[in-house]
Amino acid sequence: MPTSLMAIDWGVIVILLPLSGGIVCVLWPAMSKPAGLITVIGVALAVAGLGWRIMENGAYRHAVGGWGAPLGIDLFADGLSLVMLVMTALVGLGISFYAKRYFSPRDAIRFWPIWLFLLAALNALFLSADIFNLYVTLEIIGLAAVALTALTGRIDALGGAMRYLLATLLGSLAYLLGVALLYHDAGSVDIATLAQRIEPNATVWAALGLMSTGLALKTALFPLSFWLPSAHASAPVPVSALLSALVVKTSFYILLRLWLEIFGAFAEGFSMLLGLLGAAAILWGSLQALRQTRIKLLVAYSTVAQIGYLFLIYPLASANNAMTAGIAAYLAFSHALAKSAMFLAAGNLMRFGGHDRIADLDRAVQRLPLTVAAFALAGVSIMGLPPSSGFVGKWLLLDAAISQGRWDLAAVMIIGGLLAAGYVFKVLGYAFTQAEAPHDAQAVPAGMQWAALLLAIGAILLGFMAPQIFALIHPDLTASADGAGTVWTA
Amino acid sequence: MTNAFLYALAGGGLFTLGLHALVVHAHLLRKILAVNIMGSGVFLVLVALARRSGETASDPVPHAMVITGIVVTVSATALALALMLKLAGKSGHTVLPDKHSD
Amino acid sequence: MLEWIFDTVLGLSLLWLAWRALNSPDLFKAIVLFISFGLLMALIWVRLNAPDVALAEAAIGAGLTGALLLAALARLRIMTDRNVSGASTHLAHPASPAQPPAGSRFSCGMLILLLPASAAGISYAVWTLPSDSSGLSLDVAENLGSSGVSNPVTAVLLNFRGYDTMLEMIVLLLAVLGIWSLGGLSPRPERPAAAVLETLSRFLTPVFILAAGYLLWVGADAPGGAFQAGSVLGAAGVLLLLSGWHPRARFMQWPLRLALTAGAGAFILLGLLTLLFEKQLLAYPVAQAGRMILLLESLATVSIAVTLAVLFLEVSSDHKEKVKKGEKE
Amino acid sequence: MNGSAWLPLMVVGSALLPGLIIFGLPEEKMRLRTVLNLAGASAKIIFTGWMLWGVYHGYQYEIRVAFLPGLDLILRADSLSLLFIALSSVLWLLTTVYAIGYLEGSPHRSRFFGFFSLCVTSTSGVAMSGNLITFLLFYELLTLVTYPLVVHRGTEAARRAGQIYLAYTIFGGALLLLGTVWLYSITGTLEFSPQGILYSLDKTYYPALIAIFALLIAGLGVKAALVPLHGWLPEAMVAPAPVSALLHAVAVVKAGAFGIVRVVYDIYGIDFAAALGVTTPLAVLAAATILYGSLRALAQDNLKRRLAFSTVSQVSYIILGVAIVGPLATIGGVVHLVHQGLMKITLFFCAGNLAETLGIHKVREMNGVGQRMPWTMAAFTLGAFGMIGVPPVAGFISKWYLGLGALEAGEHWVIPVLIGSSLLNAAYFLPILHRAWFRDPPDSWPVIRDTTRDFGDKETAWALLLPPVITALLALFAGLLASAWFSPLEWVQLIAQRAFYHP
Repeated sequence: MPTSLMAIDWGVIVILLPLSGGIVCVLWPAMSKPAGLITVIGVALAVAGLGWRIMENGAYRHAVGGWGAPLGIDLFADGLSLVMLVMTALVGLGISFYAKRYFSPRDAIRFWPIWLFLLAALNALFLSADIFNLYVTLEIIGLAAVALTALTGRIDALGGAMRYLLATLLGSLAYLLGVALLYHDAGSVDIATLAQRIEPNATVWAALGLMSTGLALKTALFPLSFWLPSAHASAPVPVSALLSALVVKTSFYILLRLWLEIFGAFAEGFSMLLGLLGAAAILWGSLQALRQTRIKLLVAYSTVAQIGYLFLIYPLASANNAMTAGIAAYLAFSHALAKSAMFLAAGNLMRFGGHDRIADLDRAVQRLPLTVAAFALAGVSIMGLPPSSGFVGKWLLLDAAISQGRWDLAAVMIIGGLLAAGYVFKVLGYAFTQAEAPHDAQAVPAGMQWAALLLAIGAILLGFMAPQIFALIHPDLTASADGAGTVWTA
Repeated sequence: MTNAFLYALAGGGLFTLGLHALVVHAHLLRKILAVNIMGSGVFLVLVALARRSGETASDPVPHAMVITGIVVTVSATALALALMLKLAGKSGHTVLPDKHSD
Repeated sequence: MLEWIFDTVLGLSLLWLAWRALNSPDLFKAIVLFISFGLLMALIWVRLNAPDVALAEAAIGAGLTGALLLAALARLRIMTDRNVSGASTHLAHPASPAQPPAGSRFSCGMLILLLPASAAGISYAVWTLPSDSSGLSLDVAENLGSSGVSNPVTAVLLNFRGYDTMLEMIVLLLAVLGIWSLGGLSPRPERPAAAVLETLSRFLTPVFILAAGYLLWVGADAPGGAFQAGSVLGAAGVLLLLSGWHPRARFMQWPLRLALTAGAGAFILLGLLTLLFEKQLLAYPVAQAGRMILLLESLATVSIAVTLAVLFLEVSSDHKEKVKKGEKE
Repeated sequence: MNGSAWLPLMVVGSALLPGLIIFGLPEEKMRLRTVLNLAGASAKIIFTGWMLWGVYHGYQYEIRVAFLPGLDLILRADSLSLLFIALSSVLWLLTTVYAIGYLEGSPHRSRFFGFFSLCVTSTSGVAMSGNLITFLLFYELLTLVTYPLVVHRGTEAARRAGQIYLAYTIFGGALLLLGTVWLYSITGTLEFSPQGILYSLDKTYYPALIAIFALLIAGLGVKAALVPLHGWLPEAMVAPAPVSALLHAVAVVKAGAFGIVRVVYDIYGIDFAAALGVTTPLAVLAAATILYGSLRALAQDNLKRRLAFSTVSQVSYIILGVAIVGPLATIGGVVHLVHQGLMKITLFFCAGNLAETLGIHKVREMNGVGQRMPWTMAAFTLGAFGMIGVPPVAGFISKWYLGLGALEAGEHWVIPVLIGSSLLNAAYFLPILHRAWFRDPPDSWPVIRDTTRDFGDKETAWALLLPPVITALLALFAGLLASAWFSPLEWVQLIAQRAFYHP
């Protein structure tokens, strides 16, 4: 039996399955919810299949159409892609089960097809080895994310979605211009081919600048994060979670991939700039989060800050690419789990109280223990306190910073952690207080509470999985790719 | 050096003009126009550079990419216009609202 | 030398048109200028030996986008007329043309500083490219024989990079889903279509359908293909809609959904089949490649046409309620 | 020799498991909750006894799992960790009994006991950490799980006290983290080992090592309430009495003090630390804290606040003993870990009894309370005598060894500090005792806060009375029988012999 399962091309299934699910939802809206849930579960299983295959056979490569790069498009997955796919599958699963109870029937038939297409594009993006194909997946993700943001049709959501759409289009175009320049410089859009052919010259530098700027805009790296808070805070709760946990990670992943395989070798000064902006993001985002009086905005600004940590990778990147990729993937995974849990928990608190004012959260802790526990556990990870994945991620970054004598970055990380503690406990503190007059509270379905809690527990448990994650992103994995494999210099 | 370069430069110019307009104009319809023009600029760079060697048979790959890009752009434009109309209908404004009104 | 002058003039007028379109104080004028900009682009595509792109640009870039923009502007004007007394009377008229939104003034300032730099950088990057690259044209030419079609652009779109096109069908579908998920726009008062337009559309529709069929068929060997055919067919739909034709409510339900998803669905099905039989996503057996591509293109054409028409319908009209009913089923 | 690796895990699990189950229990399942609590506490005592026997006979208990590239999580029971574990197991059992009596009828008990158990879990983890990162992990966990206990009452005052508590401890945690990572980047290991891990390092690292020492001590000093990082402790007094008792006697402040012992002996190594010149500043800081805490305690009228400042002062005896180089001072300091725990928990139990039974919160309300609550006040008196250092109560033993150690090490300036502090202790405890025993009781006791409990003629509930009496007796016997083979002092001498001062 294992061999017959092994024969299935899970990498392709991971893309085709959610696409088919989306089509089914469009054709048969009444079946959206069951079809959506079955698809999401199926995708998680398929990712498991792909992971198993990668662990058995090494990196996965699939030449679409049988042409092979550079003429055709290759799908490619190594440990880094796999971690991202697993992240998407797990977080997607949690959010889907939350969404199952969250949306009204009217909104559900709107949500599910778009979410399934978004899921397909996320998977396609993490599996793509072609920078133009990446552009197409980015556009699907962008349009789907904007459509989902505007789902409620409220003014703030429409404004947030509009701002988001313009930002994401601008980002895509800058990226595409970079792709155009790279294609004409090296005659290919395949990452592995580009990695072999690219020599630093003016065109490559321009492409690097354009692509990085575009992707940084889509990832909401400070100061290009102006669009994020309004979009992430105004979207429906499961969508906010998707945006913060997964969507911003996609453009970050592309940048990381390009960096590891193409640009990293020569763009040191540029990496300092990215790190500087990351540090600024941590401080600015955390301070803004601390200032907020509404819970979703607080969580959204926290995302701005947490994205900053991701960009500290660049100045701290060592010669050991696998280590860099490992830390980046780990941080992204950790944040995805914690932030989705946090948004979902915030959503529960909002539904419970009927409002989103932090200072009026009283007694939530007694009435919604699971939700408050979810928020607290996610908060522990966001603050970077042990035992959690956030702590491990911060440890790895701090270790790198101190080993390289980057005391400025170390200080920023420490201060960022303190500020994060400030805004997390700002919420939790009020959750423990007793209401003067008990207000009417809405019941929150247990499914929504458990979805948040399980994701938060995931963020904690991931803290004990660092060796496994790092083993996945080991150079050996990529070395066995058939010749055309990518370059990890261990 | 061929005249295809001229068009590539014009493409860069369009990108910059569009970017300028996107930032400077508040009216959403203008912002949407700006994005379209930026897109045209990118497409022009992509196709014009394929002709820079001056041969008659040009590289079809960028052509295909641009067709893809045009379709993507019209989809995004339609969504953006619908959003703008909806926003205008609800808020009475065709500019982006302040980031968040507390 | 003459060519140089011609190209320089063309390029400069392109930039000038773009500038005017972006900065014209009147929005209607701006859109008209944008449409002429699109037509000039189409001309330049021809100049650059990219007839496929030219067709797509003319039909979609200038034509359909222009129609969408005009329709949106018309709706904005109607909204304005309705709230003449309200505070918000300037929906369709430009406020002061250069007024950055207060929130992002900082990033505005930064970008404006960076603009000249980025323009110079891009130009320099373009300028210093070696002029000897042939890109992938040799690879394409080499494999064209086994692609099933002889038009290289179609070969790239439907075969070599067919996967991109599959995802692109999803982009189109998403635009429709996204607009539907916004729910209804506020309704527009019914206006009878101009008689001239009606006659025109009755006469033109069959012509458009014929043209689309031709473009689809010829796409295998000559400029044309699914996107061009689809957009021409979509344009026919737009004309019909403009002339006051209403799709029947029954059509607005599952037949419409079927038409919208036909292209993407065909790609996915074919993808699954090829994965099953050829072990490779979208790897067509050489003997059947031509037929498969034609099948894909035909279904894609239907989807593209219907999608474009629906996009126009959604942006322009008051048929929202019907669509919503269909959705509620 | 490696004994069962599972014992350390079982010690941690014996608190963790009941805690997690209790979270899920509905409020009214009082009996099941009580059974779980007591079963966990008893199991922990049994496991601890087993390990005590094993370690005494030379076994080692260790379990490790991979955690980070190049770093393991290690739980290891050595003689020092067992000292702390034994203290915490005994006091956990007693505090549980006390808390069951104290919280009878009040809301949110499942939550309270859940976090209470987690608090003990992390204390056990702190005690058995085999390297600095494991220590850091449990140390921060302790911060997090004590927060809900501090804000348990849910009042605005509790919320604010909770924020202050967090501000201090999380800041301390950040310093500790920074110091730990820095240390790791230099050494590549964080494992506790008897001579420390730094003696082979090159001299060029010494300035960095001094800075790291400062960071680590500052980070740990927050929880150990070293001046000027002690500000959270008096504020945290809003918590219910069992929490104050546990926080002050066992969990939080002891974790800080214990961490300092580990850093000085097992990371730096006492000789290396002395050579580096960091022990004398630490000793001076400890001495200053001792005097400052006592001085502030003098001025407090609120009984719990007075005890809190007394804690500030007393915990620094441990640090003083650690910072004076020499086996005798070490013995005095480390044994005070236990002695102070026994005495201070007695005092807090008694303060809780006064508040719960008679509504007494202030020193000036204590007139004649000895007649109304003789057993409570007898226990209180024993505890207070111990604090002052009156023989034969345990506190005397600590101070005696500290004094001898200071003389042995030639640090003569310590003697006046010890004497001065004892006088101050007497100055803030004896007036209380005088009021309680020799003044006439008032006509009526203060109104009882929010409870409607009426004990009638009884002194108070059994569950409230028994724990302080037992701890008071333990404190007495720890001093009286200091030379018996089972006394804390004997065990500490074993530690000093085995771990710190090898022949």
